[in-house]
Amino acid sequence: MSILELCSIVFLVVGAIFFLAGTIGLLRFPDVYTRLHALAKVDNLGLGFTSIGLVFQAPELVIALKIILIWLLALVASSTLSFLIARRAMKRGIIPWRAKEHTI
Amino acid sequence: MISLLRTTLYRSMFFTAVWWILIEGKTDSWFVGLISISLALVTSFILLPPNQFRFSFTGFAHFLIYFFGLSLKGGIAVACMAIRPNPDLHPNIFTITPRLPEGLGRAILTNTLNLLPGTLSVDLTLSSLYIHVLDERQSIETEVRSIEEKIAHMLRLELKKS
Amino acid sequence: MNSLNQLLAVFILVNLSIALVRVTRGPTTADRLLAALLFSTSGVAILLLLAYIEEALILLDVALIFSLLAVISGVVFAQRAWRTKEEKNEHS
Amino acid sequence: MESEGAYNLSSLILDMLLATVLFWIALKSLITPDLFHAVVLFMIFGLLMALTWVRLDAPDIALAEAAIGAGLTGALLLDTIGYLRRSH
Repeated sequence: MSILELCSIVFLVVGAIFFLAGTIGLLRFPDVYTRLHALAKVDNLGLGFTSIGLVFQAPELVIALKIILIWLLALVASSTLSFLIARRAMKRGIIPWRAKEHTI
Repeated sequence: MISLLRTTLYRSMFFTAVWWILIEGKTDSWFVGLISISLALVTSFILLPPNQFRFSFTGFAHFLIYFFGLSLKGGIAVACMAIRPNPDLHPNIFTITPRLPEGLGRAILTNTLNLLPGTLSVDLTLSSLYIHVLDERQSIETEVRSIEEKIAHMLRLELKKS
Repeated sequence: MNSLNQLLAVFILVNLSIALVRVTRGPTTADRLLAALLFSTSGVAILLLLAYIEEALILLDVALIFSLLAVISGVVFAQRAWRTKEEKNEHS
Repeated sequence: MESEGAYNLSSLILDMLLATVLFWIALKSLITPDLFHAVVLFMIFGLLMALTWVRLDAPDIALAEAAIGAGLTGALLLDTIGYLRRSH
């Protein structure tokens, strides 16, 4: 097993752990805003680690660059989308959950 | 005039590189590529007129390194918060007056804060930026200010006095 | 190497399914639209892994389309679909 | 490609899971009373269908399904719902 494959495996596994954490956060967090935190950020880190892990396996340079491009596009997409959803939810008057007032 | 020419050159180089990556280095569809690149160039001039900022590559590199470091740190913190048996959430909404001038700089600031774990920009008005944070005990203010400085360095903009 | 990729694809798909259950059941309308966000990350990751498993590089283009369409549906939702005041006092 | 001949366990699990979720989402989008919920479920169905086409070795149909089935139709249906709500 070469060093590249080892790097690839490490990155892929770390990415999968981040995906798992994002899902757990989505299941447990109390309101829309905190769920957006779990989904937009932790899942994005998972995607980042997965794509870096796949870059180590890439047969050509162009394909590695294309994977990086897809990752950047997904980053921009999720940041814009989470801003839009959060702003619309705020305008609709969905009140953010406060730790001081409630318990899980 | 010179700067306009230079902007055109840089942007067309960027779009050509993106197109080259998209078609995976093949050479047989250059005609479609030429049309797409020129359309993208026209669209970029409509959406983002030149001469508003000057892009700095060293500033971009600094911003990138800072951004990835911070996002890794925050991601681990949020992931720990999700996995822990008793999630210790202290969400709150902060209001911050951005020092960056309106336009591209503020848009980049909003999107960066959206990607950084722990902060979520909820609304952006002319005078202030509303941020929903997951843990109100950490120092959000200094973090946002240092991101602002990095962005201002990257685009060579001037920060307003707060 | 390929079997690890396959295992991870299954793992992310399981994650996606569990999250979908939560999202489609969500109390507010915004919760439901989180599914678009979910597909722009998890779906893209699955497609990238499948592109290596099946050795079909066209799947990278499918992944690009996924993340583009998430934006389109989200923008349409936020700007045009969710505008009425009828569910004003919904708390989550 | 090493896993060409043997249809191994993890790909079996992948396909079964995909089929189950697809069926469940399709059923749910048919029986739900809320129009908005139905549209969102339809979009999820389209995206999952694209993944299924990928598994069925038809990536070109997957491209078309993701672009037209999930994206365009979903956006048009969402717009229609907004229009219906505004006009009432």
